[in-house]
Amino acid sequence: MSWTWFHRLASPPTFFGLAQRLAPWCAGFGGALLLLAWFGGLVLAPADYQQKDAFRIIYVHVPAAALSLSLYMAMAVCGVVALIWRMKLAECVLVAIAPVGASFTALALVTGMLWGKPMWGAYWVWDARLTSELVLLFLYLGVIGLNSAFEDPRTAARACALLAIVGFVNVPIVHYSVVWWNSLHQGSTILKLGKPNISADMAWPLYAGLLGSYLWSAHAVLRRTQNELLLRERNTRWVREIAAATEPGA
Amino acid sequence: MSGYAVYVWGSFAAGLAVYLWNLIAPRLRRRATLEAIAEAQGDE
Amino acid sequence: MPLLTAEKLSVLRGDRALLRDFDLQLQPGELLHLRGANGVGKTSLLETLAGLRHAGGGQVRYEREDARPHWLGHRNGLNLQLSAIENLQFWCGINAAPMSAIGPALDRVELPARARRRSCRMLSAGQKRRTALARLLLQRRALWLLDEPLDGLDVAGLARFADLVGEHLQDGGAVLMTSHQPLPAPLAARELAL
Amino acid sequence: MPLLTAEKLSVLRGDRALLRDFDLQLQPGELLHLRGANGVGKTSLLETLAGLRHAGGGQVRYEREDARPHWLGHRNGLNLQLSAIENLQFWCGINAAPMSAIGPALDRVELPARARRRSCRMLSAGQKRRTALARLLLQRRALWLLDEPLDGLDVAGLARFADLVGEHLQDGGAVLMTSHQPLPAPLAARELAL
Amino acid sequence: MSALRALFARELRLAARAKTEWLMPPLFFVIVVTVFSFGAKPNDPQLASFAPAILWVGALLAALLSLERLYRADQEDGTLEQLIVSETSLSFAVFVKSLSHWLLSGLPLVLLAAPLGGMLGLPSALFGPLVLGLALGTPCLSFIGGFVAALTVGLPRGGALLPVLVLPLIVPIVIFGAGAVRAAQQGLDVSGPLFFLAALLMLTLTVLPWLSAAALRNAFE
Amino acid sequence: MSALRALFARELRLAARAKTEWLMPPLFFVIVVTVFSFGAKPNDPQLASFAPAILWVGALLAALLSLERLYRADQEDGTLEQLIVSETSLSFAVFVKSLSHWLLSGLPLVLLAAPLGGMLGLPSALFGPLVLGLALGTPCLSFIGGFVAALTVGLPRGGALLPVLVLPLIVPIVIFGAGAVRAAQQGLDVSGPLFFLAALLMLTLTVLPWLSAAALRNAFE
Ligand code: HEM
Ligand SMILES: Nc1ncnc2c1ncn2[C@@H]1O[C@H](COP(=O)(O)OP(=O)(O)OP(=O)(O)O)[C@@H](O)[C@H]1O
Ligand SMILES: Nc1ncnc2c1ncn2[C@@H]1O[C@H](COP(=O)(O)OP(=O)(O)OP(=O)(O)O)[C@@H](O)[C@H]1O
Ligand SMILES: [Mg+2]
Ligand SMILES: [Mg+2]
Repeated sequence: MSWTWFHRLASPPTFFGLAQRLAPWCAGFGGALLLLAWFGGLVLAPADYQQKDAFRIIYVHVPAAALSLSLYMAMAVCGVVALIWRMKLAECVLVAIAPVGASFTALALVTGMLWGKPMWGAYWVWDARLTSELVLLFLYLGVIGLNSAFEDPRTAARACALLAIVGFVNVPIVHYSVVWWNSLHQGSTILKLGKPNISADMAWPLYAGLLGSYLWSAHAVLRRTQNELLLRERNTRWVREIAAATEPGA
Repeated sequence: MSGYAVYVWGSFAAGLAVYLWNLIAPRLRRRATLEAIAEAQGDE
Repeated sequence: MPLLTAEKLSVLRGDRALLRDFDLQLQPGELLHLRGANGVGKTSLLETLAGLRHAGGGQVRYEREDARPHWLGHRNGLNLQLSAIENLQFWCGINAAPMSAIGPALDRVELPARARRRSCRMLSAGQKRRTALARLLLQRRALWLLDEPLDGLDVAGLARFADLVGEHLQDGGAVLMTSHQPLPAPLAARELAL
Repeated sequence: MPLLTAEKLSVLRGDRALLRDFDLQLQPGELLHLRGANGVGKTSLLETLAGLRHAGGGQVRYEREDARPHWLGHRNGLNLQLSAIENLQFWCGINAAPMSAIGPALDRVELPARARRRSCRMLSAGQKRRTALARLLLQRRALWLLDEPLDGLDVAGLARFADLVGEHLQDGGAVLMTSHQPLPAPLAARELAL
Repeated sequence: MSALRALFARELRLAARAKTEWLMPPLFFVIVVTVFSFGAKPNDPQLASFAPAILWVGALLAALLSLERLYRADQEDGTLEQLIVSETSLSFAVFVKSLSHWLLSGLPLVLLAAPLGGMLGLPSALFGPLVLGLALGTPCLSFIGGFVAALTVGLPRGGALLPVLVLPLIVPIVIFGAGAVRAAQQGLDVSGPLFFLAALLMLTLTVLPWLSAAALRNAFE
Repeated sequence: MSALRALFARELRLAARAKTEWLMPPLFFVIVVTVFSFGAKPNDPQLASFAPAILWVGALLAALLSLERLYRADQEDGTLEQLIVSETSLSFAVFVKSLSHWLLSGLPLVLLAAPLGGMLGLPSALFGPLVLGLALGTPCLSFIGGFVAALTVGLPRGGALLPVLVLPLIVPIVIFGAGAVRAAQQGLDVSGPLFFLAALLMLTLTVLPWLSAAALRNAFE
């Protein structure tokens, strides 16, 4: 099998161009799906017989929570690639994912807290799922902090790669916390493959929201990766050309 | 919203903020980066 | 067969390339004196050759796969709480060198007996540098990479340094060193200006 | 009137007296080059003269009560996270020197513009030393005490150093410095061997 | 005046250089609270009664962790010797450095104490004595810790010695600080412990900078 | 073999040189426990139920205090670069250094845990899971902490970042360690959490030295 396509893809200008073309589609489709999902979730879906309208928080909470885990996993994979092949692109993607992942983790926490108050009677309890998700946020913040603490961006990115890999142990803990401990938080049912036990008119906005959120965050990651590439390659011709082209009057 | 309005709208507002931030923050950074690069070129 | 070969080497610092497509060969018995203005990249080059820094491109080869150079940088590699002897004992252990080499090595660099057993914190700058030089003598390694080894050495120290290097070259070793001052008397070096 | 007078000075390190009853006078316009073997006590003497170390006996007097010397030791006194300019701004603030002196001082030691605004961690050894020398120019102090100021300077750096010191001497200042290498060309020094 | 500005500017600049550094002390406290809460039974209502102790130990630790670095870099890079021969008095420099240490690592805790106490279930009536105690006590931690950091700066492993020397000096502060909250919990008068902390703070601010400067001079030799 | 001896001898020698260094972690541990017992009502039975959390958090924080210094001196004096070009693999050196860190700062805590647990009113039946948990968990703390110390060694202000990076990685250990004691308190089976700790220890011992070595190499650049 030939790896040339891979190397070409990983070359900064090629990837930059690809991202430039891909990103608007991600944002467009993602945005459309999200609008649909929120409309479906807020208006079309019937109120839950137990939780009444409070259940509608699910349409923000679950996509955010799923992304918080998926993005961390992606970050760790990038870390492995960055370390083994010393690939600049993987370093940039890793650094780009961290703030996006942190924002969705924070969102999962905030919406979870807002959901917890009416359901469990408290914004916060020291429960396994909640605590491990908080730890996930700290891990993201740790990666961001570590990255900003180094002066040389490549050294910084490789340090972040190592941290992301070690921190990965927390991801299964978040996911299985509801199984391993008797948690207040409900177990995985919706995201399980097979037959979800949720009625269809409640389910479709959720799935649309999930897909839309993944696309939306892909857009953010692509854009942030582009920024990283611009910064690191600022002395190359292709970046200078882009910079010159966007300069007003130039 | 069966008495849960604060929580539901609060959640969706937080969601909107995060989604918008993820759209706008990279864009602002992009502009700042390109400006800095163009400026550095001007210096030389 | 050269002890050290660098081919098409690039040395990067930050986003700047200090050297590009740099070629170098070091033969047994050769002394190469690397010169150049402050900040031109001598230290960075030496660190890359020693394997401390990833090359931005190209490659560095030693005589054999498993050959390792002796490296002496700006920093002496001495723990300041341990005495000169204890420091050298540590390096003997790490590099599987015989402990019996320590005394003679310190004799060669003329570190006074009084200074050998007190913690390195209490040594003068030149005495520390001499101790660091003694490490080169614990164990034979064909290639020496020395960054400003003359720093802090007094007149007698320079003469001892010349002895050490002279002998090493006669034994078929090679030395690549930087220095802003001319090398001490009998040493004849090939000069390379960056 | 001498800028510096040492009378019957004793310099102790640990339980050993390095110097006893040492007398010294430094007149305006005088350059004194302190020499001596490694470990003989040059650094300790200079630190005592600068007021960093208590004399074991005798006394040190400056021209006036409140006169302070410029001191440059082995350590550069540069915070590695701050840029050369930021470091010098700090010292200007501390010593009530005018900020406007910074640019010209860095020009005098020929620190490249690129190197002035990045953190000192990213400077080469010689560039750091040059920045430390620039501090001497921020503010006039008649007496300069310099411990191995030539360390790490390249050929051009030595020439600049000679300029600075030459001018300072012509302005009626005095310099006491150590160095294991001969002083750069036009400087004529009184030598003192310990 | 210019010396004051220069010293402050430098400390703040160094803190700002690591762009996220200001985030670290608050994050640190949140994490300590998290770890502790998770070591305990999930959702234990008794957690509240331990809140003052947790917060005070967190403050103590945060101070300890950053104190070792207070003078070490300055000593190693030669800044300290330059300060000694400078026009500015060393004790003034010490005062400003300790103060900025407090601003960067003590003050955030004072500000965070109430929300964190809330997270631990501390009744809001107790926020007063908690925050007041920390506001009086954390500067003491910075100045006492700074003094011991100065004492040990010349020692290669001074860092290890430091807590051993600081803790006996600091334990009374922590005990009185946590004691004030406990007194309030039990409906007792809190002014006693708080006055003690205030008196200690006065003493600390006036005496310790001089002693620290002497220690630094001594460490140089 | 000789490398092992050399590395160990050096660490022990350095620790012995600062004569009080070995005193520090236990002392800190004792003080944390003291503050907590002061924080609670005297003879409060709740204290016992919090004992596992207090002891575990104390152990964690005590380990944290000494971690920053693990590689810093080696990096500053050039020992690290010499190790990189030496005949001994860096990951082996890292392994031995982390192990000696545990011996000097973790082991004393394991030995102290039972008496301190007694002070907190922990029933002696629970000493078994407490001590066993600490014996399995504290080496993890040393190795994980060593990894983060390696990550931040190149940073001038790494010290501020270090606790924030270490604590989240360590949370699972505290959860399971304190969980084992709690399980025993409730008469449940303790082998689950302890096996998990043992597995984590194995993973830590085998993987982290390599990652730490990579971090150290990376920090050099
Ligand atoms: C701060 C509080 C909360 C946090 C940190 C949190 C965190 C999470 C996380 C990380 C997931 C994704 C798990 C995975 O993909 O494996 C999740 C899923 C979910 N959460 Fe929460 N949550 C919180 C509160 C709540 C509350 C109060 C409710 C409802 C009463 C809730 C309902 C759900 C549901 C229904 C799912 C989807 C589960 C599935 O996969 O079927 N969460 N939460
Ligand atoms: N803390 C100390 N305690 C005891 N003796 C010390 C201490 N520090 C240094 N010495 C000794 O004092 C002597 C003088 O040291 P000093 O640094 O002044 O020498 P120097 O003349 O500057 O040498 P060099 O040319 O190597 O710089 C040395 O022999 C040294 O071993
Ligand atoms: N971390 C870094 N990031 C970016 N640039 C750096 C970094 N470190 C050093 N540099 C730059 O790399 C260049 C080469 O530095 P190096 O130390 O190799 O020079 P040198 O030739 O050894 O100089 P000297 O004669 O002063 O010792 C310098 O211009 C320096 O400013
Ligand atoms: Mg150099
Ligand atoms: Mg000297």
